[in-house]
Amino acid sequence: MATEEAPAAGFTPAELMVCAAARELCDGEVVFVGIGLPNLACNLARRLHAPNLVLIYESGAVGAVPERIPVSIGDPALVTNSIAIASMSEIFYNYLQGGKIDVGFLQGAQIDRFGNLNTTVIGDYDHPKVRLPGSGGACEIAIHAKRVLVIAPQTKKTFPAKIDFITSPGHLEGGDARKRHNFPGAGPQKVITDLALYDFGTGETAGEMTLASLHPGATLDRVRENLGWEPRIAATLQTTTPPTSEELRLLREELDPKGLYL
Amino acid sequence: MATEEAPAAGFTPAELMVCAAARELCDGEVVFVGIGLPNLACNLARRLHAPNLVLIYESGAVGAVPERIPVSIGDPALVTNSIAIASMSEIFYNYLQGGKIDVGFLQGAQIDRFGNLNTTVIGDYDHPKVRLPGSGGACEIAIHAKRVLVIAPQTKKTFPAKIDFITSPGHLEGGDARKRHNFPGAGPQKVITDLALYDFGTGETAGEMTLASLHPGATLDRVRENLGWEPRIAATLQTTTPPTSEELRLLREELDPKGLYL
Amino acid sequence: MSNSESSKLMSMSQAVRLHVSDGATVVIEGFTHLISFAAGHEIIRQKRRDLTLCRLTPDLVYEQMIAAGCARKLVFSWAGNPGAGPLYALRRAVEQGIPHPLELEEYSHFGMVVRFQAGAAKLPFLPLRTFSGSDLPRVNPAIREIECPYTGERLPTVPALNPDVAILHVQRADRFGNCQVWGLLGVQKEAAFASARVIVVAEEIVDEAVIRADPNRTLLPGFIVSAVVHEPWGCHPSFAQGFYDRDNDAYVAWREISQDAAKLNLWLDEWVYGVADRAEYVRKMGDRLTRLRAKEQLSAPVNYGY
Amino acid sequence: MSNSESSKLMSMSQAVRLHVSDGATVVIEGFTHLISFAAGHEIIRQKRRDLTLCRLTPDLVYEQMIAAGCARKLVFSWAGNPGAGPLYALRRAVEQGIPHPLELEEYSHFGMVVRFQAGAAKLPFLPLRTFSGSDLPRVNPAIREIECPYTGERLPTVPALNPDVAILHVQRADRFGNCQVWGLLGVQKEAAFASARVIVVAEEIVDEAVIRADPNRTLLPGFIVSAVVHEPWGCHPSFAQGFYDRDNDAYVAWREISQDAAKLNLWLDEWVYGVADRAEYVRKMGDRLTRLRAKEQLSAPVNYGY
Repeated sequence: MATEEAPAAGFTPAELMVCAAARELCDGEVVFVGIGLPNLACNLARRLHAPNLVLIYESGAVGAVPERIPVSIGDPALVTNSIAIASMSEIFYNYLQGGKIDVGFLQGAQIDRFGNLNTTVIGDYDHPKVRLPGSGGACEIAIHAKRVLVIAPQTKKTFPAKIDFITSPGHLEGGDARKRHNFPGAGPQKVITDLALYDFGTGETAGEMTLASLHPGATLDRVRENLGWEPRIAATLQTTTPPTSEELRLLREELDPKGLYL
Repeated sequence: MATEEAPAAGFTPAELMVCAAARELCDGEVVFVGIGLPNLACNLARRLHAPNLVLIYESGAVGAVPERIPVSIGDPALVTNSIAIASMSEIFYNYLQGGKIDVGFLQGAQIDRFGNLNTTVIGDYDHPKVRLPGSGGACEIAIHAKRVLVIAPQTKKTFPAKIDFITSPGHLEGGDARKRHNFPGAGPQKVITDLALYDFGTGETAGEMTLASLHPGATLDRVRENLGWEPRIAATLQTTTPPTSEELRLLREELDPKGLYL
Repeated sequence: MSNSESSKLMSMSQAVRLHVSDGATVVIEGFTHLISFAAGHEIIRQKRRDLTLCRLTPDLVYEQMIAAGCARKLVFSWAGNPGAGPLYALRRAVEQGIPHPLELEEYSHFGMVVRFQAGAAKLPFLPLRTFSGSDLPRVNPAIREIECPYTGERLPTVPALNPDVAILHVQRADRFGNCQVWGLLGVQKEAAFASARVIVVAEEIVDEAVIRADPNRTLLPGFIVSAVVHEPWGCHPSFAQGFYDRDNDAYVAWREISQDAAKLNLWLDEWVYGVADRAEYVRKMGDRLTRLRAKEQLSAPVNYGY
Repeated sequence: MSNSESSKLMSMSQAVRLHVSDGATVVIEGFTHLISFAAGHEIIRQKRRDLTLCRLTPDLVYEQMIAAGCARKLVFSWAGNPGAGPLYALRRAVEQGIPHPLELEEYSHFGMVVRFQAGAAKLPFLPLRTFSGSDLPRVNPAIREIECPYTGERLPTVPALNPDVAILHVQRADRFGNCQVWGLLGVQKEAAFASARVIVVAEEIVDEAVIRADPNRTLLPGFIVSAVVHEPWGCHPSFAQGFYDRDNDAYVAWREISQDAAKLNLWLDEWVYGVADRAEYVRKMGDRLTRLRAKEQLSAPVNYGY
C-alpha cells in the first residue's frame, strides 16, 4: 500500500487532497470521474493500489486509459483505447441509474454540513448574484453512485451554514433522509478539503460532516475559521498520512507534468 | 410504369398477389417488410418503379439490399451492405413509433371485414384449438405505419365473419374508430388476396373491406364463396392488371429462382 | 460492480452449473442472430427444471428446452419456427400440456423490448404506444395504463423484466467479459443490463487490446459479466455474421422433427444428451457446418487517433 | 419520410437559410465532441433572432450566439467553458440582461438526455430517477411526477423535447445524409430523431458504398435528414476523433475574451462577421489548425460476410 511508503518532504495542499482521494478508491471499483483533481486521484490510484479501477466519464467513455491529462470531460484521449463508448442515454439509464457505479466524485461552489451541494446559483435563482454552471450530471450521481466523495478547498464561503440552492442532494437534513427519499446510493461518505478529511458520522449524528482527520500542519482553529458552522469532531481525531514520494513523483512527472491542476 | 408493359400469358395467383402489392409502393417510401410475399413485393418494386424504396426489417436492418431471398426476418443477407443496423429499441421507439415508417405489410390467420388481424390463437385463448405464433411486431405496425397492406390467400376460414382474437387492430368496428383510439397510422388501406383486391371504402362505409378489383379469371361468386360475409362492392369494379412479362422474369429468374414462395 | 483482473473464462457446463439454477428466470437473447443453442443444450443436459424462459422469439432453442421439460413458463412475443412454420412441441405443451403444462405471458415485440429496456434502467415500467385496440391487454394483466402528467392522455405501460441470468452469444470477447458484436443487435444489450448475472458466450476469445482498438463496437463492459465461455459454432443452427450462415435446412427439417414427440426425443437423445458438450456436437456435425462458413467482406478501418 | 435519390448537399449558408428560421427551437448537439461551430457562426452571420437554443452544455458556441443576440431562451443542463471556467457572456445575459434578457429552462444532464429520448420516441414524457431532494423541480415546473402503475412509487418525469431543427456534425456522410460517427456519441441520435428537420454537417463526404460497408457505424439514415453540408474543420475549437484534436488554447483564451463584452464583439467581428464562411475561417486560422491534425490509430476491420 502507498501509505506504507516513505513520506515526502514538501507537497502542496492540492497534492495532498489528490493523494487522500486516491486512497479512498479500491481496486476493481467502477468510478464516475470528473475533470481536475478527481481525474488525477483516479489515475493516481490506477497507477498504484487500484490497477483495475474502471474509469467512466459522463461523456460516454468506459474503461478509459487517458495517455495525457484530460482537459475536458470529453477529451479524445478518453476514447482512444477505452473499453467501450456508451451513448449518454446508456450512461445515465443503464450504468448510473442501473446501479453499476461504485463511486462518484463531486465538487461544489457551496457545500453544507450534510454534504448537500450547490453548483447552480449564488443568491436568488431568479435574480442571481452569480450564475453557476448548473447540475450537469451531479444531481443523478449524488442520488445513484453507491458512494460519493466530495473534494473542495475549504473556506467559509464554500462551506456556509446554509447554501443558496441544493443542486445535488447529500444527506439533505441528515439522519435517514436519504432512505426516506429511496435514494439507491449511500451519498457523500467523505469530504476532502485542503485542511482536513471529514466523514459523515454514525448513529444519531449520521449524515453530518464530522472532522475525522487533520492534514499535516493544519490546526483545529484554522478548520473552524474556514467552516460556516461549529464542526463535529470524531472521538479519535487522526492526522492525514502525507503523500509518499512515489505518489508525488507520479503526480508531478507523469500525471500533471504541466501543473494544470496542481 | 410496369403496368404499361405487355401482360404475360400464364402466372400463378401468388405471382399476381406479389405484383399487385409491388404496385402499391411508391419510390422513396420507407417500408417495414415481412418475410415471404411482402419481401418479394418490396424487392420487385425496388427493381422496377421504386429504386429508392427503403426496406426496414424489425430485426434492425435499415436500407437492406438482400442479394439473396431472405429466409428469415433476420437473414445475414439483410445486414451486408445495408445502410444502418438499429437496435430493436431504436426500430420500435424511434423508427416505428417515431413516425418514420410509410408502409407496413401484415398477414393474418384470421382477418375480419374491418381489417382486424388475428395471429394469436384459434378458439379460446386459455384453451386454444390452435396456438398461433402471436403478435411479433404486428400490433405496433398496425398502429403506427402510415398505411398497412394486408396480403392473404382468400378462404372462408381466413376471412370469417368474426375473428377469435384481435392481435393487430385494423379499423376495429369501422368508421372513425382509429381516430378515437388516436392511432397515428391510417391502418389497412388494401387487402390483396388470390382472388381480388379490396380497399377500405369511404364516407359512411369507411373502414370496411370493399371489393375494388377482381383478379383476371376470378368471379364474384368465387369471391363470395371464400368470404365470411357479404362483401361491399365498389361502384366501379375494376379488373386487376395482370403481371407483366418483366415482372414475372424478375420474380422467377432473380428474386425467387428456387420458388420458395411462388 | 467489480472488475477483477482474474479471468472469467470457464466451460459452458461450469457456467450453467454456477449461474443457472432450477426455478430461475432465464433469457437467451439474439434476434435470429447469435442465439446460444450451446447454452440451451447444456441447460437440457443438466436437467434444469421450472425455468421461466424469456425471449422475444422462442425459436427452436426454447422449443427444445420446453420439450425436454426445463420450462414452467414462457414470456415471449412471437413463437414460431422463423420462415419454416409452427413450433409443434410448444403447441403440444400449450394445447395438450405435453410434457407438462406451460404458462404463457405474452406481449408484442415492442412490449418485450421495452420490458428489457425498463429492466436495464432499473425503472419499474416504461410507457409505449401499442396494444390499444388489441385483445392482448385483455389476456395479459401486466399490460396497464398511465395518464401523461403533461398531456393527460392515457398511455399503455409494460413492467420491467429483470431476469436472474442473461446468456448472450457474441462474435468476440476477452477473458474479462468485454465483448463486441456486429450485424443485428436485437435487444441483447438491454437484456444484459437488465439481468442480475450475464454469461457471455464467444465465437472467439481475443486479447483485451482487440476490444480497446475499437471501443464503439463494444456490446458490454466486462464488469457486468459473470462468466465467459469460448464456444465456436455455438449458435448453430442460427448464425454469427462474419463467421457462419444460418443453417436454414436445419430449421426446415425441424418442422418434421417437432411434429412428432417421439422423433423430437430421439433428436434430443442424439444431438443433446448424446454429446458431452458443444465441441462434440460440432465434430459430429462435421462438413455440414464447414459449408456454412462465411465468405469474407471486411469493413474499412476508422481512425481513433487524436 | 422520403428518401429521394437526389442529393441533399448544399452550402451551410443555404442550409441555415432553408431550415433555421427566426423564433425556431434549435439544437446543435455534440458532447464536447463534434460540435458544429460552423453552423453556430453561420446562424450569427444570418442574424437569426429569438431562437430557443437547446443543448446539454451550452459551451462557447451557444455563448457566441447569445452574445450576438440570436437567443431568446436557453434549455440546458450545464453552462460552462469546459475545463476553462465560466461563460461570462452568458452570465451577463442572465445576471444583467446584456445584450438582452435570456430565459433559462434548466435540467440535469440525465434530464436533458431523457427529454431528447422521449422526443425521439414521440412519447410525451419519460420517467427517470433524479431531481428528488434537489431544488431543480422548485425552479422548473416542467419537472413533474407520476405514480408507477405497478409499484405505486412516485417517479420524476421530464417532457419530450422536439426541436424544429437539429444540427449535427459527423465524421462522414454520403450526399443523401446517411452518416457515421465514432468516438463519443453523446445524445446526437436521440436529438436527430426528436427534431422535425436534421442538418448533417460532415468532415468528409463519402460514397454511399463506404457507409454500406460498415452499417453498424451509422448514426442516421438519410431519409430523416433534410440537408447535408460539407464542412472540414467545422467543429473547431471542439474536436473530431480521428480528424483533429480539441483546441484547448482557444477554450482557455475564450475566458479572457468573454469577460469583456467589447472584446467579445471584436472577436465576433474578426472571426464570424469578418469571414464569408467556414472555408475562410479555416484559411485565416492557418497553421493553428494543421497542428491539431490527428495522429493515426486505426481500428481493425470486421467481417460482414455470410
